[in-house]
Amino acid sequence: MKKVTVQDQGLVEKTKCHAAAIGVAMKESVYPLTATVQYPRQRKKMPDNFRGYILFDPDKCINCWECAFICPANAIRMKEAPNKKYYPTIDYGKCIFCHFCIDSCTDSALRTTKIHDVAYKDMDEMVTLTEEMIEPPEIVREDTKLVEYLIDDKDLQIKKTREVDSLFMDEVPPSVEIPVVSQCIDGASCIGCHVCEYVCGSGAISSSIANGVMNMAIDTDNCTGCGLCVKECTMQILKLVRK
Amino acid sequence: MQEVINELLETMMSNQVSVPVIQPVIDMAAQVPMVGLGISFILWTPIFALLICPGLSTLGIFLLFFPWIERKLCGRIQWRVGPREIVPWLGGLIQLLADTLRFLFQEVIVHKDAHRPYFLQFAFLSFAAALLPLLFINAGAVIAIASPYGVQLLLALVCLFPLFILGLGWASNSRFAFIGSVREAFMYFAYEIPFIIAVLAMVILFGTSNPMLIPDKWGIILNPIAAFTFFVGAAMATSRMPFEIPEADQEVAAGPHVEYSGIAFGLIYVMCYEKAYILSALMVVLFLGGGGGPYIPGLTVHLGDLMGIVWFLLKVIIVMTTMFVLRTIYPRYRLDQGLTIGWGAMIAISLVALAWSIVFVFLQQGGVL
Amino acid sequence: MHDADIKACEEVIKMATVAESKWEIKVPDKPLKDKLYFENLKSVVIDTEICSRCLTCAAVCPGGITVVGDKVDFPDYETKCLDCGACVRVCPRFVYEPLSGMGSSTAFIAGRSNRFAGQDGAMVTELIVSAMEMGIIDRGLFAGRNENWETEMFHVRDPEQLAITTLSGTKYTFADVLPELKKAVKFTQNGVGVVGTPCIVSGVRKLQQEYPIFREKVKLVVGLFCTENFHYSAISQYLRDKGVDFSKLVKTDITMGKFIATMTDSEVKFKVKALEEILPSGCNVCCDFTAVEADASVGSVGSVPGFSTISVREAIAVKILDYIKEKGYAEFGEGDPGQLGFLVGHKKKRAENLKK
Amino acid sequence: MEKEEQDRNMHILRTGVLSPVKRWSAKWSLWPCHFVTSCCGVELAHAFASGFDGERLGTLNMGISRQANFIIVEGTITRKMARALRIVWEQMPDPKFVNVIGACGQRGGIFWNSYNITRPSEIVPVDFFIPGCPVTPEGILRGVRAVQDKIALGKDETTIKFKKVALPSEVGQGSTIPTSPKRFAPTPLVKVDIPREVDWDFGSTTVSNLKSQLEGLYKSITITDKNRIAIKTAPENLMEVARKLSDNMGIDHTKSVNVVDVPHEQKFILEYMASSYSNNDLMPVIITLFTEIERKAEPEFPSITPLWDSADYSEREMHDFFGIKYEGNAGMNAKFLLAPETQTPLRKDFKLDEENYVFDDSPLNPKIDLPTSLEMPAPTDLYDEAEASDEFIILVGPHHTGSGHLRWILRIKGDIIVDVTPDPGYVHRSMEKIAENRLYIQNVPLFERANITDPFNMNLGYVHAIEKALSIEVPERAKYIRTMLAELSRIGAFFYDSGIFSLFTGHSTGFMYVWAIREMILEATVRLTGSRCTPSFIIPGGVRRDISKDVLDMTGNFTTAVNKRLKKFEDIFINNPVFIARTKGVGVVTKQEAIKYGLVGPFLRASGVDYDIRKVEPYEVYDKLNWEVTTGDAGDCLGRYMGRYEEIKQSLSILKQTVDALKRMPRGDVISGEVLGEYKEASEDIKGHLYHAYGNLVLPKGEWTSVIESARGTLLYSIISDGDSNVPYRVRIVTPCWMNLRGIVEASKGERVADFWTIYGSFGYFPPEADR
Repeated sequence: MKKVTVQDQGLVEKTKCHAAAIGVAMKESVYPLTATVQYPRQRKKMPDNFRGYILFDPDKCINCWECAFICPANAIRMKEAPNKKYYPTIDYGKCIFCHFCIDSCTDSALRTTKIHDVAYKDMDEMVTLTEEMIEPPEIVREDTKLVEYLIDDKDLQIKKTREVDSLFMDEVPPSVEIPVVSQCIDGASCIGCHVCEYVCGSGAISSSIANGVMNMAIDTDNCTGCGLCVKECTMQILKLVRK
Repeated sequence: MQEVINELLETMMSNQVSVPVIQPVIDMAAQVPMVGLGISFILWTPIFALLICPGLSTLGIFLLFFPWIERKLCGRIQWRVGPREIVPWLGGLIQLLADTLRFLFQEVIVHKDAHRPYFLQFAFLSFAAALLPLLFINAGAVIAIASPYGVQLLLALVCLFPLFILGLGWASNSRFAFIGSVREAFMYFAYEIPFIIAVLAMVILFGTSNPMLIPDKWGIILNPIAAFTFFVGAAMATSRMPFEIPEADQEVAAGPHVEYSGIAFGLIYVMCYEKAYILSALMVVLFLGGGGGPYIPGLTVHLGDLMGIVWFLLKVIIVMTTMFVLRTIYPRYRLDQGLTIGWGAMIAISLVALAWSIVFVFLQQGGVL
Repeated sequence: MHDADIKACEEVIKMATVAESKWEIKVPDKPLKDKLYFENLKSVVIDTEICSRCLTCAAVCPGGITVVGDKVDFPDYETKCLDCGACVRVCPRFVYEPLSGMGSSTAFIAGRSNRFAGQDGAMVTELIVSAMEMGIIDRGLFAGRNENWETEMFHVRDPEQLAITTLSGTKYTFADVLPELKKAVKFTQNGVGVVGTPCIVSGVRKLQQEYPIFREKVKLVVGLFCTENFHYSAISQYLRDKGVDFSKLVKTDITMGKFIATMTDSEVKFKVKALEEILPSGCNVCCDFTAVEADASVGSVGSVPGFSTISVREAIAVKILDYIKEKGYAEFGEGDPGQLGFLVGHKKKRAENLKK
Repeated sequence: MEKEEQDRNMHILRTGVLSPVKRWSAKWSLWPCHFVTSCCGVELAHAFASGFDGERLGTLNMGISRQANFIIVEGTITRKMARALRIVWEQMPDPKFVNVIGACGQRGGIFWNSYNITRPSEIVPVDFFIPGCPVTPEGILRGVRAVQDKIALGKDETTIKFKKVALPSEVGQGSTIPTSPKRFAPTPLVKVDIPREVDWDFGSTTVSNLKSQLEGLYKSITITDKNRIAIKTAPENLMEVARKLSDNMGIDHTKSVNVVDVPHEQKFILEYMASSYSNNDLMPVIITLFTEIERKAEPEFPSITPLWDSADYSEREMHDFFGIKYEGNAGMNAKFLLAPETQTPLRKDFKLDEENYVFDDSPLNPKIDLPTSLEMPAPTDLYDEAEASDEFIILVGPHHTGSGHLRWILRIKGDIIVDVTPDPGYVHRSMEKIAENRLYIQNVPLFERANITDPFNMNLGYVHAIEKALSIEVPERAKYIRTMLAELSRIGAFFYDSGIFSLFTGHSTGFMYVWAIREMILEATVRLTGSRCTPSFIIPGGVRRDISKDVLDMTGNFTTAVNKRLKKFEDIFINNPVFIARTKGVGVVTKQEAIKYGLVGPFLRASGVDYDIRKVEPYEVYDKLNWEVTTGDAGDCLGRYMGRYEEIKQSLSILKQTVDALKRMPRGDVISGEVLGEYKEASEDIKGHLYHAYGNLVLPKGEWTSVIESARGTLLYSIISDGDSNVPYRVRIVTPCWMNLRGIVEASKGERVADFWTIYGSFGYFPPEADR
């Protein structure tokens, strides 16, 4: 245990402290340790893992709805595309940039950018549709310099370079691949309601009726392991298993 | 009629501000009938003092640019930049112009509980009243009204300020303004006595209270204690840190100013700079050798009276800057601590300063010094 | 072998372990070939007024069969019905063979719980709680009621919850047991115990017969002796007309052919016969008094007041009763099958009479 | 109407001969008024402090609405604050502009279905909306630029342009809309004393001890977890039991007051979580004293405040939430946290809007009925009473340069404060209610928003409660990472409080200096996690991903790099004689008072109580590191501040130690396999599997209470789970600031008016954290 006591300052001590305070002010007025990033003209370099605006790649999307389900702010809503699939839309009037969606997106269909400084003139525009999330957007930029904060063991160093930073990462870091597929663990309990078939976005579940018997099948090659059928199955007889 | 004019002209011509370097230009202009008259009128020392320096024009320029200096310097000390983007290549020099114009065009709100006539009158009156002491300040050899009691008059006028601030607070009819005004009144009594004693000490030391006759000696060397008292007193009078008690932003929300908006606030806002300007000028006159400065070959001769003005202004800027930079160094005292300092330490120190002066004068007369 | 080859081999092995998942479902017959299954159900059961409102169909329906008013219905079945046939598969009355008698009863025991206080012997509570303690089940389904005496299902997961007064006591209105049973099956880890009237017990058995998941998860089925049950809207209106104030009502009971509604300050009594006018049509055809398919059936008939009669059928019930005996949770006596027989006969007779 | 109001402002600037001058001057002189409404205010401060220096643009933050011409609404506007916003807006002279920053102020952000928020755009005309949670300083400055362009050029445009790309149109197999992922158990089992087998000898002796002492007064005494004991009593015996605990065992304060509404069992469970500061053995033990009462409209229950004063404000809070009247508590006549019109929102029959996962024609956000009157009710007859006794009332806040986002009602006599009445709730965003409607994992970012100056600790506390419930052992590396992050955020929070403290004493340089240091901390945070203030990085079982070596180096460098700037800060602020004169001997809280009022954290330690949860009930790797608890005896403002300052030096040492340990450790698992289950491979980086692994997290039934030492003191999370649902049944959060509120009030009494701000500053009060 460490006890902190503060002694009274004597006159000499006080004078010293006054002098020290004035000294700091005088020194800083000559050689200041300025830490300012002059934003509209300069831009701070953000790391590649920065959580900014979100881009979307429909080719990679497996329609698992997980981004919408995990969004704590309900900012992501799924919209039906012309191809009958549901793709995410983001309402930046709600988005909290936690990127739980990106961390949930198994196939990296969602990816981050370094865009974070945007002003909207009204709230309706803040809803970003799927169509708008595919190509990198353009933002108003006035910066000519890139500022990087570097911390060495002595002090904060501010490195300024005359370059315009790209706000988009070329590569999307892949996630660990954990192949899972849906399987029926208790076919006898199936009521044959087709809910799994209907909810499946990849068409991996098929059914056919012959001779008073319905044949259901999950095509493990097509199954993306999204887990929607498992979630929706009213009898809870589907399960995700490791491939 | 003609005689009167001639006499007036003569008086004017005999008391012109002399600037040798532009004398040929003035002489040339004097040939043109009306222009010549106008130029000599402006160069007439009292008018020059009133309108140009240390009077209105200088004050105006100060008000426009001094806050910029202050903000830039404070910004620098605080590891940032200060106003800049308005004209990046000039470092945002005209920032205050934008602020002033903005206040000018901003709505002036008089809320319904305020005493409307006084609410507005005090704002303008206080601005006007703050100009009066300028008449008795000399910038080098330039003064509007040279009076044997100049310093006393100046003090008397400076002491009017708090009354207007009280008025502002009263007319605002707001709780914070009320507390701010009361604090101002308390502080007023606390700093006024040591402040006056410090000035008196200098008057005794110099043996005159006519600013024009105060020698170019550096009072700060002759009586540093008085200088210190004066400086602290001035900081208290202008509500500078650590004595920014009446206007404490975080406590009483700028106190008397809390209800003012638009240009009315603009006037009050600049009043504090006016006050600081006047007190700094007085400090320069009493302690920093007024318009005196080292002889610079070439310049001193050519600039004539202007050289005094330049030195004077330079010193004023330094004193004012010091006064304003205090806010980056100190937090704020509490009201009772401010009062204790005023009534206790400050009076004691000021009395020491007075004694110092008296001893000094005795010693001087005794021929010891 | 190179690493890559090993990897490839592993891949192959992995692929082999997860074969394509295939399964078959028996598609039930449709009497009306061109119609949806629900329309079949509707024409065979609902419209013929033999529906007992056990809601087994609602329990399995993925689309949304529900109760509208007093009737089982599916308002927008034309768009929502998935035509899976589950409803006709599970409906106990789609192919109705009325049950009667005592079932496979091995013993008739009268019992009174020492731990719980109930309308009679509180043996239903005791059975379920003991099963919970034994770890056979982790939750029991009870019908509770709200302040208006409307039934509300309650998942009892802790014996302490049975202190809730609204859970004990007989309710003479239908409860949505089976839809809740399905939820319970979803949530349960060990198993579920369910309490219900004969029709509900039939529903449970039908579900268990059709779907293994219910066989696996529903471990204990306690039946209740039942002469009749009423639609809430009908009986509440009837009782109100008789001057029953629901805010003061404490318990309802049928003893000796009389319906007794006990309130805090008074009592309303009338002949049960009088209730026949509001008897639901589904109860008219039912002959099952003792819930013959249940693991054990419990009721007040057949034992002295303060005791409940338990008609024991399955091994699991015996096991639980042994446990109760061992722990001394209840006092036991002899049940009187004779009284029961009378009521069984009475119910059968009533059904036959009404059939005519 | 609002459109007209907005047009009016532009109209003033557009008309007249001097229009260009007007526009030019207005453009370069946008003075935002301090409308600090919630956590975005932190980033606003960063935008205007040394890191980004908004003053460059001519925007000078102004405390007084009359002189400002620009409001930057910083996030949530609660029902209470809505009135303040409108009043402040009306007080400002024309022409004036409004920017709304942060998702809360737009469609509600994470609080979109809260019962206590409103939307600023429905209250005042808004010029620009800046998304973010919180907005980055760049975003704030971008908003200023947008307003400038709007004024000068009439360019009223959104600054982002999206390119529309046609979506694939070859029709594949359509799919139906899945149901909500949330699973609510029917008639859930709500029981707070589920026994658990733990290896805890002291517990069993304590329980038998308790049993003998409380003979006949208790219904059951259960060990629910290590260091947690639940005592069930009959309602009439609760007070007696509490008295016995207090007299015989030295249980001297409550950590939390909780109520659980169980409508299907027609009961309320009333809980008091009590513990001891005076009995060393019992320090880590939390005794949950609870009883059940009948559920009705306004049940009455005797208040425990005569015995444990620390329960006072929490009881008032429960009165707001559940309508339970604690007889004997002085605050039962009015609402404390909530707006007067809100009725018992935490009862289960008060439903919040459900999520809609499909983009359809339905409105994007629920409709909110705005408060109708602009009146901000002060306690009635307060003014008359004060006048009669020759006193003066000043209302500080909610919009005041030195108030933060709550209102203080100061009763002063001359320059002396007679009484202080706090009026909190101006940032009450109903986290506890919202949490009952969200998946466990979704609550991680939610609770973090309580205090974005100390986000990692906020995260850690909640995650701890979950890990306790699931008995998860966290991988070693993750533990070190978490400790590192927690200390980083403790340091950040200290500097935040220092900055606010220096502002409150009128020292803007101190503020700027520590904000520059904070900028370094945030730079480290953003590199570590990707977000400046709201990382949501700690998840049940570990952290979201492993940390790379160069970022670790940077964090390690910070511990020494900070010294240079810290020295200057020390010289200009901490050792400044004026500062010491202002704080020494001011606002003294004695040891007895501190215990009585239930102070927590460094503020408790400053009064001489040696209580730090990191030592008392060590978590993460604190017991493996070399550090000391700092205490003090003075109990005054300076003592509190210096105590924390010393503590930060310890924190820097801990930070260094953890960084060194992490550098030595090989990269590896950072998420426990127990929680990942099938997805074990994701244990180094959760990317791609967050929902799979956590979406269906269900806690075992019972109450799970975790306490940790956050930057400002004891942070308590108590999760009640029914064991079936994948959402919590009830979550109780007691934040240190909420507990310290009482300390501010009591320390201020009898001090001078100006001291109020010193005391306020010295307590490091962060209203969003207190109001939750």
